[in-house]
Amino acid sequence: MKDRTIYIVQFITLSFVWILAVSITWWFIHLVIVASELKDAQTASISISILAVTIFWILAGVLSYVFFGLHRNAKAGA
Amino acid sequence: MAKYGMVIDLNKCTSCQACVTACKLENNVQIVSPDDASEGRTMFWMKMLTLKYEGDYPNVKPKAIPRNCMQCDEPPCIKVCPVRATYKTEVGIVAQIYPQCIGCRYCMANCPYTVKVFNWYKTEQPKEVEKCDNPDVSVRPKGVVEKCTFCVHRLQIAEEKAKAEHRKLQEGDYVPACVEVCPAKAIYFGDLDDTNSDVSKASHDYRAFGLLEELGTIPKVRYLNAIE
Amino acid sequence: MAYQNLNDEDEVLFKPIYETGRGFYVLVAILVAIFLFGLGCYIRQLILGLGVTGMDEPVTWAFYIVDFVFFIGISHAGTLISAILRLSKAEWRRPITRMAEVITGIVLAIGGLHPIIDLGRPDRILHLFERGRLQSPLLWDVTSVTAYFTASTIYLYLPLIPDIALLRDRGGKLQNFYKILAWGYQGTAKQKHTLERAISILMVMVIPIAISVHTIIAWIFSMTLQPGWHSTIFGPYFVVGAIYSGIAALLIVMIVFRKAYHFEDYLKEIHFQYLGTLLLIMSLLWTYFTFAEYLTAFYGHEPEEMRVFLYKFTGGYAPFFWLMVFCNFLLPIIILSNRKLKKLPGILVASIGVVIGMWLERLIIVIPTLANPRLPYPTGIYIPSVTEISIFAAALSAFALGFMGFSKLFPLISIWEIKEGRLQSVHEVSKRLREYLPGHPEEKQVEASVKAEI
Amino acid sequence: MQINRRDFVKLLGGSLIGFAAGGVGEALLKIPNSVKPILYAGPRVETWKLTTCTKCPGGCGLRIRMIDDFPIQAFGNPLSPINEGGVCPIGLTSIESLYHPDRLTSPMKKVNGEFQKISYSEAYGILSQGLKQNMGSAKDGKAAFVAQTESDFMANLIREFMSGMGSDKVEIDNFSANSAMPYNRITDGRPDFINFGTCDFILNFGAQFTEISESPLYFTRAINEFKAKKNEFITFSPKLTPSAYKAKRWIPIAPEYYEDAALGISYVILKDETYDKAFVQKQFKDFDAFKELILQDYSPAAVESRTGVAAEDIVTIARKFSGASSPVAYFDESILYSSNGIRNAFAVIALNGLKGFAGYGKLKGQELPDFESGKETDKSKQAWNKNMLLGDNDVKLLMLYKNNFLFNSPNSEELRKALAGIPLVVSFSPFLDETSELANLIIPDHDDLEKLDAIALTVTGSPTISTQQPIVKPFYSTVHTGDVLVSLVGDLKLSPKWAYKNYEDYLQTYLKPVYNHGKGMLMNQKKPTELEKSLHQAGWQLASYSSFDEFWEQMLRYGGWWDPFPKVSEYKPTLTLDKNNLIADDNSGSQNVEPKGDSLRLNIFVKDLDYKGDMARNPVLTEQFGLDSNIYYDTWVEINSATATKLSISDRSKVRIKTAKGSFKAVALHNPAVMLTNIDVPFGLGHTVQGKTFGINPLSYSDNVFDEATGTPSFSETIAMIERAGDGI
Repeated sequence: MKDRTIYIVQFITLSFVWILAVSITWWFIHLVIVASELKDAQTASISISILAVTIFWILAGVLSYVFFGLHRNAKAGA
Repeated sequence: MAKYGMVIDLNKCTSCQACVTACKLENNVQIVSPDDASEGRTMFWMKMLTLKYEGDYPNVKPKAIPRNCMQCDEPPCIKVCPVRATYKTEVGIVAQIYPQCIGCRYCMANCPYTVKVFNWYKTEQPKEVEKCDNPDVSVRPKGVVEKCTFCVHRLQIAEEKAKAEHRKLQEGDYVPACVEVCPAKAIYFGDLDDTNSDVSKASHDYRAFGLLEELGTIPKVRYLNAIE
Repeated sequence: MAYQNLNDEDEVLFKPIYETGRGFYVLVAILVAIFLFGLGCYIRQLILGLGVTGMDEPVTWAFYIVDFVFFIGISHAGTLISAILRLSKAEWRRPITRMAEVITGIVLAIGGLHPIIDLGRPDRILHLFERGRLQSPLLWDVTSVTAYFTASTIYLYLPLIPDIALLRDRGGKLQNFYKILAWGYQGTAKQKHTLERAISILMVMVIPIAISVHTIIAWIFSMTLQPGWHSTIFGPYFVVGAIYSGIAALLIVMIVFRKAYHFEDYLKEIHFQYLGTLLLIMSLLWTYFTFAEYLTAFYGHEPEEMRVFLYKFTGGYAPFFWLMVFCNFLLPIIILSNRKLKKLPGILVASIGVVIGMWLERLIIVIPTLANPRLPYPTGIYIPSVTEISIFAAALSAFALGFMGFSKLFPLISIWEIKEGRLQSVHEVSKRLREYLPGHPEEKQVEASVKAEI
Repeated sequence: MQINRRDFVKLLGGSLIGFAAGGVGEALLKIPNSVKPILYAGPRVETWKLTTCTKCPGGCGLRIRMIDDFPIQAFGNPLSPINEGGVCPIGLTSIESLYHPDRLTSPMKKVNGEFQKISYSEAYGILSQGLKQNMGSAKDGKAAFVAQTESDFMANLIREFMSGMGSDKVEIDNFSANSAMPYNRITDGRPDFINFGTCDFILNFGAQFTEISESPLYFTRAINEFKAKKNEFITFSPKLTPSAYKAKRWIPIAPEYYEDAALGISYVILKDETYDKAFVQKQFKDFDAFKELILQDYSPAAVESRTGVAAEDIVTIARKFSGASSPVAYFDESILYSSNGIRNAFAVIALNGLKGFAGYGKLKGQELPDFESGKETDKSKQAWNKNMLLGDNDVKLLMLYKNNFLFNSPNSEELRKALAGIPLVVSFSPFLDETSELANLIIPDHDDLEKLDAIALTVTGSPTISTQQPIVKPFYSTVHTGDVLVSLVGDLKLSPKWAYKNYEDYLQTYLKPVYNHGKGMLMNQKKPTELEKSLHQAGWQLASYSSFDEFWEQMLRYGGWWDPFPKVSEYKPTLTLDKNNLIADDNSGSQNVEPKGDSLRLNIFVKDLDYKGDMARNPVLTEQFGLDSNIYYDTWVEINSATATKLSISDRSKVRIKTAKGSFKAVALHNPAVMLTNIDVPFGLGHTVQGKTFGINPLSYSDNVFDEATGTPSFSETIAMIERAGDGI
């Protein structure tokens, strides 16, 4: 496989993490709206969402950091 | 808005179980197969329950109560439902949404009264019972939790009837099947907030108690102790 | 492609990836058969309904939930232990961390499926996304298990990158696969630094996530009003139990693969001694928690609590309860505190005992409470059906298959960490040790003592 | 036409969309087969019809909910004076038998051991042929009739029919008739009702007021009203039934000892001289002999040693009884369920006699149909009962009507043999049961919802006639047994003055006097107000009808007639009781058996859900049967916790029960309220036909002990051993 193809595949895999993070964020926003519709415990819903969303964003961030870090710092020409 | 509640007078109750039968037929509650029944999967929304035997032989008396859903004002089952398949209506009835239920049975595990029942299999009623199914109540699919709903379909019918007759809902327009058939007239039913209603008066009787009240569930089904 | 001996120093670690014996295939066939049987049972359950299980009223949660708690518990083996060991710079961790992390990944995936197996209407699972309610502990659980699974997979993957790069550089099978996964890692100092930084961030993150996962599972039970569940120490109690069973599972896996893949040179007696000591400590901690839990229930003597208590101590579940006490308390303490018995076979026996005991503990937590509702309903004894047992067996074989599959793709012992240890750590540790010590001991003297330690 | 690529894609897309829409649409609109018949059944018009439940003597009014003219639910009729809107489990499920898949759909004849469907005319021909051959004179009756019906009208028809056949071999299992039997023997008839309103103390000998009685629904209310006045009632019974634990006190006692207990109480009253002396002198035949007998044999100490009831309790109860202003000692059919049943009843009647029958009422001045004529004939001589089929070679034709005595009797094996020897056995049962299975000819009756009948009831103090109207047209080729009998009497000229066309005609002639005297009202309005009461007393008519046809039509439509203001007079009967009534004949021998050692008394108890033994046909009730014990579709045995501990039998373990007839397995249940010497086994399970075989019929393991006078089986005089069943569940 060409290096270019490999990079694209790698990039797509990485983007899954971001899709996960974004969709989880979106889902949690939805759940908080649902919770307000259903008159559920608001504080609990919001704090859980904030915690969970942060975790997923950090995880995605770390992974991207590694990905770009590794690619940027590769030996030239290799 | 009304807040429907029930008071069962144990002094009048004769444990005849008519409420049990009436509930079963009114709500098309499944009659499980003998094999399932022996595994402890019978479904009763209303059940006679012997709480304890008081006294020593021969002066011994069972304390038996008809037990349906307590329709708690602070229902533990609703708190834990992950999908809002159970909720409290504005008239205080703890209702079930069968098409929403995912069958996780968390509500069953958290009900201190163990009133909820689960459809372990697809509903298959004996032919003679199936023919008598009440068309007002849907038959639950397999894999969902169900329980007493204070015959909420009767409330809907009564409300529509009252609306068609351009009047307000009156006391006695809406009673669950168990109340209607009780031979001893031992079950009072009505609006707890209406201070003039029989049920509201009965619920403040000195004999009144709620089952496991100490848990803070505020059951809207209350009992009147038998007089000794 | 056939295995080429490149005469690497750690050649034995590469060998399982390229060479597969007949025994392996036989075992895989057996495990696949078991798994398929379980799958068949599940499909039958899907079609007919949950009636095919042994669950009844009031025991509406049984084997599946027990297994769920058990598997998620095992998953603490890994990531948590490896993170703690890495964080505390325990040098003996190097050959262990990988296996621990793999256990976590596989077991979490299996355990996370169990609540879905337990659902009456798995076809409506999307309702959780559409109309989920964050105030239900089940949603907390969905969240935390997902987060833990994501985090631990990443935490497994990042330290794997250098090894993947090694595999890629060796050439041979699955070139493109390794190329993609290696993320262009070439072992430059900067790359190494990036990786190490990311790992240390994750290390710190994973610990609270892992603890939260089992705490939340405990909360599923303790948020209810039921006697025997409604307890404040359930969170930490479950976490301790989880780590306990995790270490035991890790020990079993280590002993098995040491034998199967000839890792004797890497997994030395000392590793088992250390982990065994950790197991002993967790055993005592677990016993302490159990004692505290039951003593308060007993001393309070609430009738409902006592019904559950007596059901466990003298009633229907007494055999399981006392077997659990034996497996989780007596057996590990006898074996692990005895210098003569604390050898590999002894540790294996103790670990197997602990895993069985911890499974029983989950059983004893879930079922007696449900079997003794507050109101005096007559109840029988819960007996699992073939479906539940075979799905449990299928889950176990899926775990074994997953682990074996992993061992055929990636090295089970972190090669780069071993190499790193060999190249740098001796020096680093001796330097670190010097700093601990009062005065300024001679470098060589310390180095000798460090070598003796490792 | 040329199709270019673009068009092709369009076309493809279009058809794909169409296909998808079709598929999805079909999936969305796909209606499960189970729902289809409900959805497309009809316009779904809801109607209500009133009728009467004839499953028990209670005669409760029913309100039937119909959708598109098919009954689907039954509720109580709020305007019925008997149940006032309440209804029991049996009434609630009473419509299910209509749709029962096991119903017999047409007359059948047995050919070579197999039933073959035949036409009604053929069946009628066979039956009338058989009857012609077996007409006889009064003594050597060749025909016999065993029936079970709660309708007095039907019972009377059967009696008239059989007297036309020249046979007095008739047994009609009828709760009220059975209860009246002892009174008919020693007094001039039975009181029509007990005025609970004036009673202030009730001694209940084994009656299950609220479950199995002449009108459970009425008694439920009456007992509650009685208790609301802080009045006491005390129940003697072998089991803690609801009627026992609703009482102030429960005195556990075996049914054979009701006699001893009642006479022990009489002893105290006689000693205290607190009895009604004037009444006793006037109405008691041979009072001195009676007194002598009691004082000789029934001192409280002696009674205690026999029955286990504490002498202290007997004295206290006796003093309460004599101290009350209008006490009553009550019994019903269930007192006969023992070897000395009739003597039990005599003893209780005598106890009442000592207090001058206070608290009883008798209806007078009512022009009510004469239901008693049949019962009167039993007065002087021994009534015939089915046990007399044994060894009776005269009977050549046996007719059965809903009486499943092969299930309800302990001597079913012997009876089965006797039946096999009868050339023609005709059954009118609508279902195949243990007994009708042996018939040669079956002419199935309608279901209750398809037929016309009526129940007359006086037990509430207001004479009531509840009518059962045909709610639906007959589903199958079944025939009303009343119609068959009426036309048989006409065709065979069994009665000289017979002019009835059908059963309706027969009923109408009984009800004409009710119409003629103009009193009472139909069940179409609420209880009369005070104004209406005074108007009525001034001679106004409450009723809304003007001709008999109108009366009849409205009566059927509203479910019955009742008289809210009956004339009531106090009941002071003449007791022809002498001491011989209270002593067992030497030749019959006192059957009293006492368990010794580890043996226990097998007490068979009857639950309200299944007091006729036909519950197994009803899936709802069968399931509910196990609700109390949590043992479904299986027999259990209740044992006192203390006894069980002694025998080391643990709760809910399998046990084996051994009697003289064999042994069976059951699940043992600890129950602190079971008599220490008893094990209680429920009656109702263990059918061998009807496709629902589960559990054990305990009667087939109990000794052949009957009340010598009435042939009622004893339910509690079998000695049994209980032991752990070793070989698992």
